[in-house]
Amino acid sequence: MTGSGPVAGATAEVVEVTGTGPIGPYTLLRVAAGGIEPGIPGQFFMLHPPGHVLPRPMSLCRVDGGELCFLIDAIGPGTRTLCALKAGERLHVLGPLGNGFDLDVPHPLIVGGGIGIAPFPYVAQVLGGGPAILGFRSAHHAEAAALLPGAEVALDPVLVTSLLPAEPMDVLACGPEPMLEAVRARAPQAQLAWEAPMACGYGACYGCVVEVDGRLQRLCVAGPVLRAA
Amino acid sequence: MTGSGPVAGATAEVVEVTGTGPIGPYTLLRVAAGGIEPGIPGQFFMLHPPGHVLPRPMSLCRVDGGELCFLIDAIGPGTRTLCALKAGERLHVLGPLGNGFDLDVPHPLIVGGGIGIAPFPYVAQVLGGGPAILGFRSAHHAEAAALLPGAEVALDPVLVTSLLPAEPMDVLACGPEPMLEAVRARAPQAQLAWEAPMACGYGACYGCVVEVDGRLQRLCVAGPVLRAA
Amino acid sequence: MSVSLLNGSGCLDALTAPGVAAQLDAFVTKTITPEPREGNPPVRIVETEAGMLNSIGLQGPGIDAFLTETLPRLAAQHLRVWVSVGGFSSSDYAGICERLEERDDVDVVELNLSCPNVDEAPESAAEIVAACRERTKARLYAKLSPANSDIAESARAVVAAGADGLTLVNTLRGMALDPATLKPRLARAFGGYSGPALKPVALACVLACARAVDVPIVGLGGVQSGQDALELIAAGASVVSLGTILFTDPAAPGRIRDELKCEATARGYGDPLEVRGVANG
Amino acid sequence: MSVSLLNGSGCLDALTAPGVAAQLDAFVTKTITPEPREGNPPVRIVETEAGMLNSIGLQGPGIDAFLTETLPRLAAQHLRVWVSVGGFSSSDYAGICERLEERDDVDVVELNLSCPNVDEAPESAAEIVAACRERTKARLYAKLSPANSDIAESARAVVAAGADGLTLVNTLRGMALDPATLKPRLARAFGGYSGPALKPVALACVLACARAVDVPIVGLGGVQSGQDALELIAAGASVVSLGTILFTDPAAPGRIRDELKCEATARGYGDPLEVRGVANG
Ligand SMILES: Cc1cc2nc3c(=O)[nH]c(=O)nc-3n(C[C@H](O)[C@H](O)[C@H](O)COP(=O)(O)OP(=O)(O)OC[C@H]3O[C@@H](n4cnc5c(N)ncnc54)[C@H](O)[C@@H]3O)c2cc1C
Ligand SMILES: Cc1cc2nc3c(=O)[nH]c(=O)nc-3n(C[C@H](O)[C@H](O)[C@H](O)COP(=O)(O)OP(=O)(O)OC[C@H]3O[C@@H](n4cnc5c(N)ncnc54)[C@H](O)[C@@H]3O)c2cc1C
Ligand SMILES: Cc1cc2nc3c(=O)[nH]c(=O)nc-3n(C[C@H](O)[C@H](O)[C@H](O)COP(=O)(O)O)c2cc1C
Ligand SMILES: Cc1cc2nc3c(=O)[nH]c(=O)nc-3n(C[C@H](O)[C@H](O)[C@H](O)COP(=O)(O)O)c2cc1C
Ligand code: FES
Ligand code: FES
Repeated sequence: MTGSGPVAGATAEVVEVTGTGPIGPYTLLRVAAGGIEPGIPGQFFMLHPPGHVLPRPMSLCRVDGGELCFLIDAIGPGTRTLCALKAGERLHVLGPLGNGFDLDVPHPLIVGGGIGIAPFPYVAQVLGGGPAILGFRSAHHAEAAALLPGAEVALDPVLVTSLLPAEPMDVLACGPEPMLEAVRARAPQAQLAWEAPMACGYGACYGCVVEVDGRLQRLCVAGPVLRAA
Repeated sequence: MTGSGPVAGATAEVVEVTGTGPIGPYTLLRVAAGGIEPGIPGQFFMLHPPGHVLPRPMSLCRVDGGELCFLIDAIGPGTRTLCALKAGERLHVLGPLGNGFDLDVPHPLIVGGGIGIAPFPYVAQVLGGGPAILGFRSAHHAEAAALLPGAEVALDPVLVTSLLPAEPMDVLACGPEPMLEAVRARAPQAQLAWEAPMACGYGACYGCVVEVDGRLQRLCVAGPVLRAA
Repeated sequence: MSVSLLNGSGCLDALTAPGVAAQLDAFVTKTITPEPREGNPPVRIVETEAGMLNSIGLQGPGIDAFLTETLPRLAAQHLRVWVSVGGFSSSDYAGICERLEERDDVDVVELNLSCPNVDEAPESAAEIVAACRERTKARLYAKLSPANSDIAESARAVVAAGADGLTLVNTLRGMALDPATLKPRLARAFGGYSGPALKPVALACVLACARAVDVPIVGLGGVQSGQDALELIAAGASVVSLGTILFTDPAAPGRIRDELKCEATARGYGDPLEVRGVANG
Repeated sequence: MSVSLLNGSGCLDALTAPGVAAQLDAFVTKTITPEPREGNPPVRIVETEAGMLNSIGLQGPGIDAFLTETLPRLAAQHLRVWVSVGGFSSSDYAGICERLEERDDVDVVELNLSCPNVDEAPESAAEIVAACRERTKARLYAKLSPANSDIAESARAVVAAGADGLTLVNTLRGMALDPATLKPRLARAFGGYSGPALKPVALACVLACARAVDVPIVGLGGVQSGQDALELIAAGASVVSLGTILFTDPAAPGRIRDELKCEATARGYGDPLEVRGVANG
């Protein structure tokens, strides 16, 4: 769970923006990496939707020969602008930021819910595979599981936590807050990737605070990956 | 010099936006007329550059089978946005507005300076030709004279007023303020098309006032075409 | 009775654009002053990134010509008329109120207590309201400026002084420079800042005042869509006014009335007015 | 000496982003209060059309921990430090000023007289400045709110009370609603409105104050480019601060310093500072 370094920004060119075909309602935004380091899985980047005042935090989803790929759920104005980018357009990218997953663990188990799948293709790239459990709201959403071949998939109302194995594993989890809370209750050693609205992503604004150890701390500096207990 | 009617707006589709080729530094924006009336030459339309707060006043330059054409000089953010529109994009068009030229005159003579040529191709369409004198800053700008075949052209430092014939004519003039003042001095019966920054174009904002008969009057309602004396 | 849509004072002339005024539930006049005014010299308007600046400076015919010429013509258009009143002292305001008192063709008197383009009256907003209240039984709305460190306190003061309603908000003071010369673009340098940029400020003022006083609130500031109008209602307005949007879209009143209805229905409300105050609490 | 570039208070943490702070001519701390503060509950930030709202609520360590922990670490980074001071009464402000008086590693004390996210001190800005002036010989800058019906008058009052400079402007109060639920997006409903939408307001405040008083002015509000910075200087600022832009572009100080130089040169000025006051007159 390390990774903090100097705050590095770059303007990157969009290589391709895929439609909703094989990955459910999500969009894969692929940008030319240029000199941008991919960082540690679980770290994030601030992507600036052109015309917006603030950038948006996004996990790095996958690294493909010179490209950084982001999996985006278009839920509001900023993500809609990002998903509407066209090949050849440019956007400002800041990162990698924050603290990623500690992958130096004996029995890694990926647990993702919905768009929480985003950081795991890159995790799997670095780990060279490994078991994964993914939960989705619908079969349409579950198409995104194609990004993580071999993953076990739970569809609502089945919860991912009901698929957690009995033996203790080193859970790496990302997903909606109720899922992370449920995982935390089951696996106190889990590493959980949280979300919070962020303005800067590098500790400047104090906008992204969450309660950690009884104090309001900046998630972008203390996280986004935190130990469950 | 009539034309006021109900304030009619419509969303129109861009047919084509020509480059700077044969018309100097200007751009010809062609939009599908749909149900929009072309109005009387010298009347104007408010074109709304997408993303801007206010529309911009533009003379109708030419009517080509189902298309309204505007000749635009990209001098600031609004005109730049209009000139950057692409075929198929849509913009809001309001008009025709204001009072145009009274073309029911015995000896019409068109006098235009720079982008002040804009209303005259439509004037010539309605008149079926007629003499014209145009002044331009440079040979490059003067390429726009192609829009008014047969026009006599003066290049800086020659002034259009120096080409005015000795016999009295019914001058219809549009151009920069110093040119209009010079024309006014020479031809008290001239009809002059003035400019002023406008927010609404239909009398709502009182932003476009100019001094007419010693009082500040709204150019969009009292003009833009005014008698010289 | 549903949400009424008006125009912001100074953003529509019903006499030159009767078709636009006819879409409104009531027409608000440009601010009327005791004497005729030429207003400020041009340039009077300039666009900014998400708004515009105006420095019209209350150009108008003065109360005499307004009563003899303008008001009868408005009445002939069968418009409900709100008269916006301005001045340079509380007796200016009160004097106009007294003149309007004789008329039964005036629905509401809106006191413009906050024009950023003219020197302000030296009295406080509440003093002006109190002076007017003494001279008229008409419904009095106080139009407040958002350039106020505690607008809720001002709202309490004007209501205590007799205001029957509030109009929130007028423009903020702003300036724009010519990018090349770095000189002010407006002849008078300063102008009133309106349009989309004002919306978050208007929403905050409406909610703060709705919590502080129990009178009807006319919400305005940056409304461009039915969604924007609905948000002002959720913050506490029961009437919505359209200003800058009328300049790009004179069909806005009809469009926004339709959108407002759709937005309310989409959220399960029978009428937009049911949304009133939803943001509070 | 050319134009100095600073950060707006609360828009940068030099300890987590030393590389950003190193681009600045001086670093302005987040506002320090007498006691440690947790700040407001999240959600604390939301984007609007041409700006953002924040309701951080002065989260910070309090003056004791600031002096023992933060300030020495800032000094180790060789930063010139401006300390922003806040409180809930003039004695809060004056008490912090007195504590800072002992330190020679503080360049300027900036009095935040205008945070829209906490209850205000009941005293006027000038009373607070006067109380601080009694307790410190440090350079005192008064940071004023644009939510003021006559900012030039406030400027005169704080300068008369002993302020050595002005910082213009702090945020306006704004609100944003969730489009679906119509509830406030910020946990505390109201937030400080910053970013491009604030620029015309900041320009007007700087020009109005530059005409009223003869002290250095730090201009801030919506600066995104060298052009924006140059406009604030033309209006009367001699120092420019960067706030919201730092969130999208942490390289902004270097970029804007370069752009500022180019923009000035393109207009025939040897140095951006020569532009100071060009908009006035
Ligand atoms: C470290 C980190 C990594 C992330 N990685 C991804 C990713 O890989 N793919 C992806 O699609 N999304 C990711 N997100 C979430 C993404 O940043 C938000 O969905 C986005 O900022 C929303 O912006 P918007 O303008 O589209 O919607 P907004 O209008 O900002 O928000 C729409 C709704 O979502 C809520 N919301 C906004 N931002 C957040 C947030 N950060 N957390 C929780 N709720 C929020 C708002 O309150 C609102 O109700 C990540 C967030 C963080 C903090
Ligand atoms: C009735 C009428 C008809 C017009 N017809 C045409 C036309 O056919 N083709 C064309 O190219 N232009 C025409 N114009 C001028 C055009 O409206 C302006 O050039 C345009 O509004 C500028 O907008 P902008 O955002 O590009 O520049 P801005 O940033 O608004 O302005 C750039 C510079 O031009 C000045 N300016 C802006 N608007 C005007 C104006 N209306 N009059 C004088 N100076 C102004 C500004 O003060 C500034 O110095 C017409 C204007 C009027 C009033
Ligand atoms: C051109 C113009 C003129 C205005 N004139 C007046 C006026 O005379 N009296 C008044 O009370 N408000 C006046 N206003 C303020 C508007 O009524 C309204 O309060 C403000 O524009 C905010 O609304 P908006 O953002 O929808 O434009 C004027 C606004 C504009 C843009
Ligand atoms: C997240 C955030 C936190 C802020 N905190 C403070 C603060 O603690 N003290 C202060 O004086 N101003 C604070 N401000 C105001 C800024 O210093 C600045 O005055 C304002 O944002 C306008 O500048 P901008 O438009 O460039 O952001 C804060 C602004 C933001 C966006
Ligand atoms: S997002 Fe700004 S401090 Fe975390
Ligand atoms: S442009 Fe609005 S009144 Fe003429």
